[in-house]
Amino acid sequence: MKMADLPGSHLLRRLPVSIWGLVVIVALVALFLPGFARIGNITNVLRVGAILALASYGQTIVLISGGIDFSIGSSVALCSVVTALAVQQLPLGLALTAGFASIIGVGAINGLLIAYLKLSPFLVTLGMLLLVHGFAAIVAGGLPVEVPDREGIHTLSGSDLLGVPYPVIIAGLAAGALYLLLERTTLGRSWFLIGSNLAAAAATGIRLRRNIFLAYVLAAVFVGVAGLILTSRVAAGEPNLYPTLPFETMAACAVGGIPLTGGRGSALNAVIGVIVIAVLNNAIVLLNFPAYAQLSLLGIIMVGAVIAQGMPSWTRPSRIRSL
Amino acid sequence: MDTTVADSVALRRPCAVRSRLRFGVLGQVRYTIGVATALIAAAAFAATFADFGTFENAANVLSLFGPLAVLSVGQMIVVLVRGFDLSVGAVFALATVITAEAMNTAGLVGLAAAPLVGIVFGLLNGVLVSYFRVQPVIATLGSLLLARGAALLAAPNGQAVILGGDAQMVLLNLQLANIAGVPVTAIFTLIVFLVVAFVLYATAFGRRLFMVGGDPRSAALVGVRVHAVTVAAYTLCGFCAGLTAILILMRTGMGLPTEGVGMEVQSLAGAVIGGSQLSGGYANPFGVFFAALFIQTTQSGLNFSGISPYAAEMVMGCSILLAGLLDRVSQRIFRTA
Amino acid sequence: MTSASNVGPDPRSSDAAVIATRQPQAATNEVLLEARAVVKEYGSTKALQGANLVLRAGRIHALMGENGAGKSTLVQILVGAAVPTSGVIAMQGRPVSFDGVSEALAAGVVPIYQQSSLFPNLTVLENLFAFETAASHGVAGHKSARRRRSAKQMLNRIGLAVLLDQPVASLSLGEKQLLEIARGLGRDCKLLVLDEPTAALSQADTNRLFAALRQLASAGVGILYISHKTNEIAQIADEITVLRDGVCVISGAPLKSTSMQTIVSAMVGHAFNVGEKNLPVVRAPVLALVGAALRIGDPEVSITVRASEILGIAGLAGSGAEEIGAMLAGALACSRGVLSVNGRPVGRSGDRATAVAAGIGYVPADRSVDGLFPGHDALRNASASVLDHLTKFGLLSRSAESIRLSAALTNVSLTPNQPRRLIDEFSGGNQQKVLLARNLAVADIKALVLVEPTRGVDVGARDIIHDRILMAAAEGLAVVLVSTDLEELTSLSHRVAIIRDRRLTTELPRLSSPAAVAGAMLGENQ
Amino acid sequence: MLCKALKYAALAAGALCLSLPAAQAADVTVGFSVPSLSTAFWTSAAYGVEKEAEKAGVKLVKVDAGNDNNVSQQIGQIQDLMQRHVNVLIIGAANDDALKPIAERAIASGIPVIGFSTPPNTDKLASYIGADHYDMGRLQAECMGKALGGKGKVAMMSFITGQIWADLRAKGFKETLAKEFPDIAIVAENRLATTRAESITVAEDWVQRFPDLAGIYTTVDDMAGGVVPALKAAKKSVVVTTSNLSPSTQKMVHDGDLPCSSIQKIVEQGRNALQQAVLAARKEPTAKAVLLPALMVTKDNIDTIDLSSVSAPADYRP
Repeated sequence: MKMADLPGSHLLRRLPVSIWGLVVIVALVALFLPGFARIGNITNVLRVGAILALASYGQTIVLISGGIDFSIGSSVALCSVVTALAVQQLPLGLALTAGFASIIGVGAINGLLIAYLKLSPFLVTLGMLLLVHGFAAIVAGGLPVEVPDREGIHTLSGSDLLGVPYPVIIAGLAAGALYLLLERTTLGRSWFLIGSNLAAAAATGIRLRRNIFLAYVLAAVFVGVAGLILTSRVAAGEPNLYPTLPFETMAACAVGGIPLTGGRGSALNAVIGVIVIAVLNNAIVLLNFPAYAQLSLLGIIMVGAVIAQGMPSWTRPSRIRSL
Repeated sequence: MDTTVADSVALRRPCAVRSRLRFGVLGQVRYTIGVATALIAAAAFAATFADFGTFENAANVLSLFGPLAVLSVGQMIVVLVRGFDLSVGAVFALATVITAEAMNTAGLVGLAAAPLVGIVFGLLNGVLVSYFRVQPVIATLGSLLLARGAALLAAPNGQAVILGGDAQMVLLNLQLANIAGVPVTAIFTLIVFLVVAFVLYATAFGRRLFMVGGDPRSAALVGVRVHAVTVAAYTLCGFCAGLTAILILMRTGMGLPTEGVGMEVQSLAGAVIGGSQLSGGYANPFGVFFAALFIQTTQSGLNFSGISPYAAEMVMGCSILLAGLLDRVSQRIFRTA
Repeated sequence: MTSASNVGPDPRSSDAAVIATRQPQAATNEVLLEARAVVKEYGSTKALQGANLVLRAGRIHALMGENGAGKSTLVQILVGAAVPTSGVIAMQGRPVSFDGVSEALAAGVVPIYQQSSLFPNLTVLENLFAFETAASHGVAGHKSARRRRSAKQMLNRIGLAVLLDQPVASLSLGEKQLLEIARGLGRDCKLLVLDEPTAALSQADTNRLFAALRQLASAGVGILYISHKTNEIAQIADEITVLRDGVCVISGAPLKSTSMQTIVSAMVGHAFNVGEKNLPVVRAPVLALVGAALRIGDPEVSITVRASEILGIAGLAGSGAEEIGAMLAGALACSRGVLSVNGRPVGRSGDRATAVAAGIGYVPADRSVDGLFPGHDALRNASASVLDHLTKFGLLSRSAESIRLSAALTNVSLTPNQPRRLIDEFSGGNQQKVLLARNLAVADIKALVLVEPTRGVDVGARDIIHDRILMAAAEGLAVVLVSTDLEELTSLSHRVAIIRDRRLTTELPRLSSPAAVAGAMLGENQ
Repeated sequence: MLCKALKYAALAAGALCLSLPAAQAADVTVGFSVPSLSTAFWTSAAYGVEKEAEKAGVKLVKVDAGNDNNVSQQIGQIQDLMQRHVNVLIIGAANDDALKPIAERAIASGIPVIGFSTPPNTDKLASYIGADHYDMGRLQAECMGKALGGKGKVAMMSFITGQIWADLRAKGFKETLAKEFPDIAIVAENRLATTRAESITVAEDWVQRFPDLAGIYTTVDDMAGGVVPALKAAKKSVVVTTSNLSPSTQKMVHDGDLPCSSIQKIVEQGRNALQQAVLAARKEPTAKAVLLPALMVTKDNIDTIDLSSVSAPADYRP
């Protein structure tokens, strides 16, 4: 069984060389930074990272199929508002499903406009970002819409199993699900082909419209889980719940080595990208940098990682030699 | 069988007038959307609110739409060369902070800091996108975060930097001043648009922007320095963000590090409603001028009605989706020759 | 795109005078440009290994070679689009190194590219003066009357009747190539470099081009003419250079004393016989397209193809031949007409998914546009159409994919046979084989439509593809071959359908000569 | 191209002034501009103003700048309200210095301005209604001191910068702690977090960085609403003090999760603001300043407070 035939091998082969550079940096931070390796800190980093990871899985699906999604920040906020309003009449379980359904609804609308009306994913999701946020803010209205604590809303995000917080477990399982979806289903494989060359995918008989629509809906499923965890963490309906989420997921995917032009990427890329960003953010807090520096540093890391990935491709002409 | 050149022309019938009509007029329809939406919005609000339809309110809207308009025309230039700039909001916030500090120390001449900050970030974006081949989303997202962090760091422990006495007076008078009823800020905005229109349509550099936007490979093959043109486009967009900082300073009288949140999305809406096509190659400053006017008219109209600002945000979202639809339709018109 | 405001005459734009009044810059036969021992390496691959070329004023020099032989690399070096790793380029005796296209232009070297280097969003006029705009600074007065007049002359010269203010997006493929040529010819130049200029031209346009080229040569301009079409080279060129694997196997031999056979075998490196192939026996009809019209108002076309039959479809660019091929493959929705396989109509027209389900394979015209998946390995490129059959318990099984598709790839003799290598790293010929393997891997395939299967493919791969097409037909597939390579068409097809202005005009029997097909394609006596 | 542009401009300007200037409305129209209606404080304030407007039979137009950072947006909105010829303006400034020019311009054009809680930084206001924010900070310090028994480490979430009321409250808290409880040390101060989600993240980080953290000061009860459940879930016993009393905060005080909350009668302030606005609109004398005292609310005295004057009911939508 040559190295090339190991199940995960093609995934490892496809990781750009710069990833290992980043993993080394993270390892150094883990060893030398005081207070980093403490169990409490690690779980905290993972808990915040888990939410970003789940949302990044959704962004990964959309990016691989050649699209982009700016609307996830607003859809998680809508989920929290819908849940908070629904819980006043319905039991918590049903309210959370209503919240989850609202995210799937946003994903479906994105899918419809992009797949069937063939509009540009960039414009559709930017438009939806504003539309959904405005709608959530109007519906939420003034007083923060509380989710009463008696319902045990906090269990989803707060409590843990044998010390490992639920969100981290969910993010781990979701990573496996994403791997299966991308690598072991015809739908997942069609996303790679569509993202790589849309016209060629059409010529091979792949059902373009249906598959692109499903890409946005299934991406919304992962974002939905992230939305539920966020809602349980905040236990209230907040129109401005996590406005920078879309940008952070794009940063995570970029640092993880997923090209924004589509056609390539995997669950592993997303996970690595999220871990790197979560750890470096935490390092900033532990090093007591002013919180503002976190913004600038994140920007520099992201662009640096993408440039590093760009490096090897300079030598290998990626353009198809059709002459 | 060596047919001479002259008689071969007779064989081939000249193109019908129909196709001239198709491309003469239809080619321009995308640019009139901005004007149409502005007129519709103005008429609708004027009908519902008596005070909206006055000349005085027209001046009010004109005095307010400047920042969005200047940002949108900057965004249009970058969209023309197949890119876009997410950092314009954060860059002009940083520019207001640095300019406020510069003016407090060096007086009015400090105003020059605003365009400088814009140009620096424009250059950074341009170099990242062209020479380092970083996708525009990531490059400008990176500089968005960088600029936002820098703005908060530059302002003493994140506080707003208040303009000193005389500097503020000068800017404040400019903000209120108007020539024959037209606010100075609107004239400043119109001048920016006329300069951009001149650069785009009357200079070789402007033509090269269209060439790089139309087909970068062809541009390279005919000898255009594509990288240099791309860097220049992003620098111009940064410059516009710097100019916007001046307009905001005139309005708020202070450098506020947290200003401009969400302005990058609005400026993109302005560019797209103004007829720009995300796949590059198309731009018309006057379409964008009226698209920005449409957005401001809508916001002012909704402020008149007192319903929540989020309704304006939803209208903005709808107009971006609408622009996306028109972008698709006009692409289809062009393809069927 | 609105044309620019009228800002007065442009002082600086070079005046493209009418060709006839140009004075010869160099005495005929004087060496214009010489390339000595030019080497060019891209990373590990050596594109050029010591090529040399001598171009003289007033002479038309042909450059031929298979794909990947280094032709376009040499051209890019000559026109300043690339810098050689080593070797010397001398212009009228003086060594030069062009840093960029504008320097080559200034030195009088004018390129006319095959992939059109035009701007769809700009007007015809703006495209005609793209070179000037790229180089000039300050105010570009291209609205000036003088420019419009010289632009009209450029268009008349090549007989292209389009409006100056019409966006190029609205031109047809042929008109775009003519505009490209008009722009090149309009330049004041010492050396003109044409890269496959007639790929999309009608015979009439080609004749007009040749007339203009002869006129330029007689005026002392040197011409380098690159083409795949051996019949054109024989008609226009004075001398020929053949490149193989980056080395000049024939350099500057006069065409009069060199036979086609020696040229082709020099290109291929072994004897090449255009023998006649034995074709399988034709059986019951399989694929039928009845009363089909692409757009409302187009004439109706009906075609039926039998099992084991190879139907050739010939037509000039823009005649509708490629569209009819696409309709037969179910890739293009037709406004009227029904496509059926073994009598059963295929569902929604234009939806390849139903066509693949019905068993119709399709190798599209341009592999880099709608054929290949860059960034993925050959295996994934080949398995694209059969994914649904590679699942175990609902999950895509990687082992099933590699077993079945590796067999398919060896079947089309992919060289080197490494299915895991990225498709980008394979030559054009091998990429075309992967596309063929993708279709042949479909279990119950009944028909196969190929459009220009061997365009830009080296002669070796071309033979293998032809053999595989014959084997597929022998196995009972109904094959449709749309091609402008007349030798391929005549030697492989049972019958050749001629398409002109979207109408099925005539049908030529087996083994008609390429010349007969060419004449039929052109229609009247031309 | 240039001639085409001028044609566009003339066309649009003409359309804008289609109808004739409207007749002066007979009754009083009150313009109410706030930084953000999605916070508990401004919602309760809006509730007070709205209820009083209904009682006084005046027309009320509310505008909301979207969030506390949108200073230029709020200035634009006030300019629009001036065009709408409101008779009086009640302004809660997103940033007091930034709003000074526009407020003075409104006053100069004959529209009196009432400052509400965070007034524009000008002395030409017709009236100022607010609470003693320094005192509210002092009360939080006393409550924290008692709850911690006079010693321990405390961290402060003192809201974003540029908000006078937040700075005053923080100053009151710091100075009282220094004076009355010198052994309590302030180990960290955050000037970025404002919403519930942000304050949870900050609280979780602090609990990691300072394992022995004893108390957290939160400027408004939105923050406490996020921090208290998060700390409970993380099984950390940290004393949290806050100000204002939205419905959820009332419950937390009842359940003993919050030892106390220094509050101001927001709805009451809203009513006073509207009353002063009507007086100013009718050019009658107005009170220069109406300062409502801060109150300390603890588990035992919560039932005696008239809650209707403190916070809007849960289902109220501005």
